[in-house]
Amino acid sequence: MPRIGVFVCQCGNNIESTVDTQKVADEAKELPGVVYSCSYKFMCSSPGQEMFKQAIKENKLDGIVVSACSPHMHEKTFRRASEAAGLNPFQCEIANIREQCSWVHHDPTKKVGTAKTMDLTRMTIQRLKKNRDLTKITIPVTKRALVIGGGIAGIQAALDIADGGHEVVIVEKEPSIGGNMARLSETFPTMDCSQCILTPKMVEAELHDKISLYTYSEIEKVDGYIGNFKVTIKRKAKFVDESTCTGCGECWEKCPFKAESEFELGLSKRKVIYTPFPQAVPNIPVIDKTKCPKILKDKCGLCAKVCGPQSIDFTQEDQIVTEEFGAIIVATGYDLMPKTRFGEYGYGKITDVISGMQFERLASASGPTGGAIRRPSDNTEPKSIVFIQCAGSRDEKRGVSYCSKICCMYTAKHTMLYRHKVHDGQAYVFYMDIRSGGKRYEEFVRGAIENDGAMYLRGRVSRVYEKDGKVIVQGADTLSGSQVEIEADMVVLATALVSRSSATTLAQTLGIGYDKDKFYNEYHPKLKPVETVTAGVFLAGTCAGPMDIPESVSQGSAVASKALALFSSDKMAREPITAIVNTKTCNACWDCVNSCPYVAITKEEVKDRRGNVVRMLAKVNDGLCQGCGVCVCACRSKAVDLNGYTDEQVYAAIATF
Amino acid sequence: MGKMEKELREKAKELLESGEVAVVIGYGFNRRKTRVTPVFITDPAETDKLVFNALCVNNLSIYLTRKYKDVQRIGRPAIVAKGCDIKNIVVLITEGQVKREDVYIIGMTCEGVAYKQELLKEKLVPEIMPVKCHNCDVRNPHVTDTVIGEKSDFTPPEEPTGMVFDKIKQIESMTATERWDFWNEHFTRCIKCYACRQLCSLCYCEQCITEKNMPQWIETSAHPRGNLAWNLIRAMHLAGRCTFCGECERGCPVNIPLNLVNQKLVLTVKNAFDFESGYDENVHPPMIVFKEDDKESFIK
Amino acid sequence: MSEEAKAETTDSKESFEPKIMAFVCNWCTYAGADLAGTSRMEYRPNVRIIKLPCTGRIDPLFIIKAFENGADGVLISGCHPGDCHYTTGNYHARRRWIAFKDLLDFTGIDMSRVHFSWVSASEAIKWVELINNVTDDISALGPFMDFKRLNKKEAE
Amino acid sequence: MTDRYISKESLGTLITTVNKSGGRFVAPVLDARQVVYKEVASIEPVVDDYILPRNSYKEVAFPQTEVIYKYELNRAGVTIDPVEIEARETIVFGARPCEAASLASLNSVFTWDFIDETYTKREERVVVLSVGCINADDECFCTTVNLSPKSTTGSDVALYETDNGYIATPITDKGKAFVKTYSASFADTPKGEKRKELIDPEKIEGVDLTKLGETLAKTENYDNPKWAELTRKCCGCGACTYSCPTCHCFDITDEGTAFEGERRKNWDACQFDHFTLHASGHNPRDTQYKRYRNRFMCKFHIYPTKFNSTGCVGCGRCIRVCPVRLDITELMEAMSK
Repeated sequence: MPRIGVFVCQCGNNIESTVDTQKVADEAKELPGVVYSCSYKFMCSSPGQEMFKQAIKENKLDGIVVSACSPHMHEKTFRRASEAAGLNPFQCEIANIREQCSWVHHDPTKKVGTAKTMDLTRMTIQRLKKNRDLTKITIPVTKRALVIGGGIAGIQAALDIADGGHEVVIVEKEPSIGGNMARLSETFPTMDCSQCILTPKMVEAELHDKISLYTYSEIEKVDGYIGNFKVTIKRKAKFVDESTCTGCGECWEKCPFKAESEFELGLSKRKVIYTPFPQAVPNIPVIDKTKCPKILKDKCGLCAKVCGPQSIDFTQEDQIVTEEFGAIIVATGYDLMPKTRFGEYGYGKITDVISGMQFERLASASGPTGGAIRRPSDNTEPKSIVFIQCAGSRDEKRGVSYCSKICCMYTAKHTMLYRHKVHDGQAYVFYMDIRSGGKRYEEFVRGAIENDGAMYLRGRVSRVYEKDGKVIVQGADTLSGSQVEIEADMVVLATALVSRSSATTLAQTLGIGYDKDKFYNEYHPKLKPVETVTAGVFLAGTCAGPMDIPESVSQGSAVASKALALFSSDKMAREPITAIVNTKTCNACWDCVNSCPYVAITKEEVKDRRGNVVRMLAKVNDGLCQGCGVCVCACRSKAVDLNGYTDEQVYAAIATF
Repeated sequence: MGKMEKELREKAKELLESGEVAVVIGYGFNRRKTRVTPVFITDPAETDKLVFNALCVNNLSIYLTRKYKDVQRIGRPAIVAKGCDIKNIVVLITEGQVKREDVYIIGMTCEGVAYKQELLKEKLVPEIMPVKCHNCDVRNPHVTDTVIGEKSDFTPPEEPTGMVFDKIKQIESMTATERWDFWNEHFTRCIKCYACRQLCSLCYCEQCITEKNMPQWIETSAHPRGNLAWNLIRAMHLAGRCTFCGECERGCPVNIPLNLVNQKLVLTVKNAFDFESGYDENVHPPMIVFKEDDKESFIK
Repeated sequence: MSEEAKAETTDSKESFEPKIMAFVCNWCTYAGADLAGTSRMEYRPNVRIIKLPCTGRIDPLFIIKAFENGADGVLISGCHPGDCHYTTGNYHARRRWIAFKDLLDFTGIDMSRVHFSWVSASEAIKWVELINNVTDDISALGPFMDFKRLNKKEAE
Repeated sequence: MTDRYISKESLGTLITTVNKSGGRFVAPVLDARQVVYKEVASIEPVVDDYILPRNSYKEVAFPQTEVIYKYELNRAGVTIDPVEIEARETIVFGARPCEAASLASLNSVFTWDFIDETYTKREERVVVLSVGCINADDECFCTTVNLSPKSTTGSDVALYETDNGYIATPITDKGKAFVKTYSASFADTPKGEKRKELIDPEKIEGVDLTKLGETLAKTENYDNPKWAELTRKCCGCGACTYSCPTCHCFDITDEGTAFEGERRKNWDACQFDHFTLHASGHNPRDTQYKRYRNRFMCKFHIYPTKFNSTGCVGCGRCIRVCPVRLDITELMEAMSK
C-alpha cells in the first residue's frame, strides 16, 4: 500500500473562500493509500514548505498530492521540496484547485468548490499511485557553438561566446560577414557611422582565436540534439585559396567583367571576382561562377595571371564538412520586401523611386556616390525627396500585417542625412503614425522635424508617377484634410522588413517553428524570447521579427549567455518527460518514427550473437525527445508510452472520474 | 481455371526446385474437395495440391506477418495472391512488416470469388460475390513478381456500388439513436473470438491493445461495453490502412457487418485526406502524417 | 455505480448535473483555463480536466474510456493549428479526430456529447464560453443513458 | 417411464408455462442470418430446420462472461460483495444428441477438485431436451467419435421428430421429473405419428480413436512434424473454442473504476497466443501449431485419460466456423496412423 500525503492549500483566502479545505483534507484521508492529510494557509510559504518536508519525513510518505494553485505556478517548488525531503520529485503531483476551481466557481456556500476540489484531488491521488520514479536525463555537451548568419547579432553572439572561452563557427552565406548593417550609412539615434562601429567587431571576430569564419557557406543538414548537434555545412567554392590570398585586390582591379552588385542593391556594378564591399571580412575575393568566362567557357583567366601568390584556383569545388556543436544560434536576419509588391509607388518602374536601404547606400561614404545624394536616373542632386513610410508594412492586403518597427526611425534619419548633405533640399514624409519609442528616439524624430525641416504629412500616398523628369506624388494630408501633390525629384520607400526567403527551409532543417510571416517562433514570446522549441537552438536578431540594432545586439549577447550556460558543465540535465519503447511489444511498423515531430525516434537493429539482424525496434533518443506524446497515440500496440503522462496515469485519472 | 492452375503449379514447382523460395503459400482442397483451405507447399512434388478457383476467398497475406513464426522459419515464401490480397501486402511493406524482396508474389488475375465458400453451389454468380469484387480495380494484380492468368478487362464502376455502400448511406441517414441501436444489436453479439483480428493481415501486432492490461484499455469481457470499445478501436486502428479485403466480416462467426465500419472509414480517409490504401508501398499511411490545411468543420 | 442510479432517478433535467471530462494540452488550453482563473471569471463546475502535454497525446481510447466511466460528455481542446508547442502535435491530433469523429458518429454516439475546440493560452473568455455552452448542451441532452445501459446489459 | 408425445402446439404452451414459472426456455432461433440457441418466450421464433445451432448451449451453465463478485476499495482495504448465482430452471430444447454428451465433460472439469459453483448450481437446473437428427452435413462426425443421432448420453429427455410434434423418451430422473412437472404438455402418441428416420452420418474410415489415443500418449509424437504441417494455417482466433460444446477454459479479470468494480469469469481460448504467455515474457506455446496441438491433445488424450470421457462430441462446429477451414478430422485421421 502506498503512503500518500495530501496537502490542501488555503492560499490565504484565495482557495478557502470557496472551498472547505479542511473537509477536503478529511475526506482525502479516507481514501485507500492516503496516510496523511492536512489543510494549510500558505503551502508555498517558507513555514509551509518546512511543514511539508517535516510531514513527509514524519509520516514516511512516498507520494505527495498538493491541492493548490496551478502546477504552472508551484509544481517545481513542491517537487524540489519533496526532493529535499528525500523523495523522488516525480512522486509529487499538483491538483489545480485555485485557477481551475476556487477562482472560477464563486459559490459562497463552498458546496460547488469543495465537491470539485474533492474530485480533482481524488483524480490526482489515483494518478499519483501510477507514478514511477523518474530521474533527470543527463546528456554530454559539446562545448562548441554554431552561429548561422554573420550579421551584427551573429557577430555579437560569436564574440561573447568566444570571450567565454568556447569555440564558435560563424556560417555566412555571403562572401563577407557584416550582414545588413554593413550597408547602413549612419545609425540612429546617435548618428555614428555604421561601418565605424561595425568594422572593428567584424575584424575582432576574424582575429579571435576561438572564432572560425565559414563565409560563402550554407547549412545542409542538422542531426542530433541539444549538446550534440552534427551539422553538415556546404562551403561553396570561392575559387580563391584562402590560405594564400593576401587580399591585395590586383585580381578585381584587373578583372574585365562586371555584374550587378548585390551589396549595392543594383545602384552600381561589381567585378566578377569581387569582395562585396571594401571593408569585407575576410578580405578575400570570390569568383562569381555564374558570370566568369574562364569557368563558363575557359576564356580569360586574367585574375590568375595577375595574382602574385597564385591563389586563384578554377578547379576548386564545393566542400561538404560535418562538424559537431552543442548549441546552434540562428541569426539569419531579414530581407526587404521585393520590388514587385509596390506597383502603386512606381518602385521598379520609376528609376528615381528607391528603397530606404538604397538610400542608405547613397548616403554612405563608401557607397556608389561616395556619400553624395544623387538621383539614380541622371545623377543630379535631388532638391526635394518624398519619403513614404509603411511601404508594405501594416497593410495586410498588399503587404504584411505587422509594423516593421525601424522605418519611422530610419526615415527620420534619412531626412536629416539629406538636409545635412543637401542644405536646400526639402524632405517630405508621408506617415501613418510615428513610432519612436526608445531611448532618445522621440527626441531624434523631433530633431528631424524641428532642426532639419522635414515636412511630415500624415496620410497615405495614393499615386506616384513620372512627369517631366519629376516624380509626382499624390496623397492625402489627413491632418489638414486636403489632397496634396508634390513634385519631387526622388521618392524613398520605407519598405517592409520580411523574413528571409530561405527561412522555411532552414526552419525545417533545424526543426523550429515559424509564424505566418515566416519569422521564427520563440519558445515563449515574453519569457523565453531567444529560445526555440528545439532545445539547444537559439534565435538572435531579426530572423524572429523586425528589430533595430541595439535589440539585435542585446539578443546576440542573450543567446551567448544561453550558450555559455549550456556549456558551463560537461553534462546537462533534462526533464525526463520522454517517450519510452517497450521492446517486447514493438512491431517495428515505424508509425512512431514517421509521426515524431522531432525525428527523435530511430530504427534500431537487434542482432544476435553472430551479428545477424533478428528484428528491428523503435528507439527513442532522449536528447531529442520533447515529450509531446504523438508517438504514443500512433502506436497501435501501445508499445510506446510517455514518462510523466503514461497510459496508466491517464487511465487512473479517467477511472476516478 | 484449369489452365491457370496448371501455370500456377508449374511456376510453384520451378520456384521450389530452383530454391528461389522455400515455401509456396497457396490454396488447396480439403479432404472432401468441397472447400478450399490454405496450404504450405515445400516439396516440388506436391505442387499439384495447389488450386485456384472461386472458393479461394482467404487473404493469405496473414501468413507473411511476424505472428506466423513457424511459417517464417521455413524460409523465403512465395504467395499466391489476388489483387485484393496484394493490397494488404503493399501495406505490410509500407509499414516495415515485410520487405518487398523477401516475398515472391504470384499474382493471380481474378474474376471474383465467393463471399463465403458455403455460398458457392456450382458456378460463381455475381449475387454471391462480395462487394469488393464488383468494384475491383486490381483484377490484374498490381504488385507482383509474376502474373498467372489471362488479362482481365473488367472495369470497375466509376462510383463504388453495392450492398455495403448502400447500407452505409442508409445508416448515415438514420438518427443517432437508430444508428446506436443498429450497432449495438450487432456488437452485443460479439463473442470476442478475435477472428476479425486474426484474419486481418494488418492486425499484425504481436500484442494487441486488448492484450495490454496495464492498463486494460479494452475490457476483455464479451459484454456490450467491452464489445463496443473493441470494435471501435479496431476500426480506428485500421483507419487509413484497411484495404476492404473483407476478411474480418467473412470470418466473424456471429455475422457482425464489419465491412460497414471499415468501409465507412475508408471513405472518410479518401474524402478527407485523399488517400486509398494498398496501392503504393512508398506512401506513408495517412493517419501518421498530416497537412497543415486538413479540412474539418467540427473543431470550434 | 451510485452516479448512474442517481442519473436514472433524475426526473427533471433541471437538477441533472452532467459529468464532463476534458482532455486538454498543457501549453494552450490548460494555460487558458488558468488564465480564466487568474482573471476571476466564472463558469459552470461540471468539467474535470485531465492535462496532457499535447493534443497529439490524446488517444481515441481516452474518449471511449471516459464514457465507459460515466461521462455524459467529453471535451477535447488544444492549441490552434500552427501554434502547437511541439510544432505539429495538434495537426496529428486533428487528423485522428477527423476519422474518429466520423466513426463515433457512424456508430450512433451523439456527437453533441463530444466537443472539440482550439483554445489558446490567452483565450480565457473563449474557454469560459466553451465550458458554459458545452455544459448547457449536455445538460439538455440528459445523462448518457445509452452508454450507461451498456454496463447493465449482460450476456447471460 | 414410457414414451410421451408433445405436439408443436403443446411445445408452445410448454414454453410459456416454463417462462411463467420463472424458468428459462432456450431453443434454436434465427438471429442475424444464423441459427443460435437463445432464450425464447414463445414458440414463434423457434426453428426446426437446422443441423446445429452456431453456438453451444454450454452457455446456459457456463456463460461467456459473468460477474463472480463485486468489490470496493476503501481505507480498510477491499470489501467483497458476493453475487448470488442465478440458477433458474433452464430448459434447453433442440439440443442435438452429439452435443448433449458435452455437459458430462464439462461436469468432470468443473467438479474434479474444486467444485465450481458458478457452474454446478446452474447446471443442476438444466434440463436437456435433445432432438434426434434427421439431417447432417459434411462437417458432422459424431459417428466417428462413437456417438450418433441415436445417442442419449447427456439428454434428459430424448425427442424424436414426427410430422406434427415429437416423441419424448425421458432418459434421466431429471428428465422424468420434467415430464411429470409439465405433464399437461405431454400426451400419448397419437396414431399415425411416427418417428422420422434418423440420419446415420458416415464414419470417417481413417479415424481410429484407440490408435489415436495411443499415438497421442507417446511422448515422441509430441514433436511429430505433422502437427506443424497440418495446423500451421490456424489463424489463432477463438471461433472454434467459443463454439465448442466441451471447451471450458476461462479467465478471471477485474473491471471497474478507481474504487469499485467487479471480478468476472470470462471464456478464454487456448488458441490465443497470449493464453500461455508467462509474466517473464516466455511463452511455452510460442507458435500456433503448438496451441492447436494443445487443443487437440485436450480433447483426445487428456480428457479420455483424466476423466475417461471423450472431449470431442463430433458436432463439427469447429470445422464449420473455422475461417481457414482447418478440419479437425483430418488431423484425427493423420494421428490415427
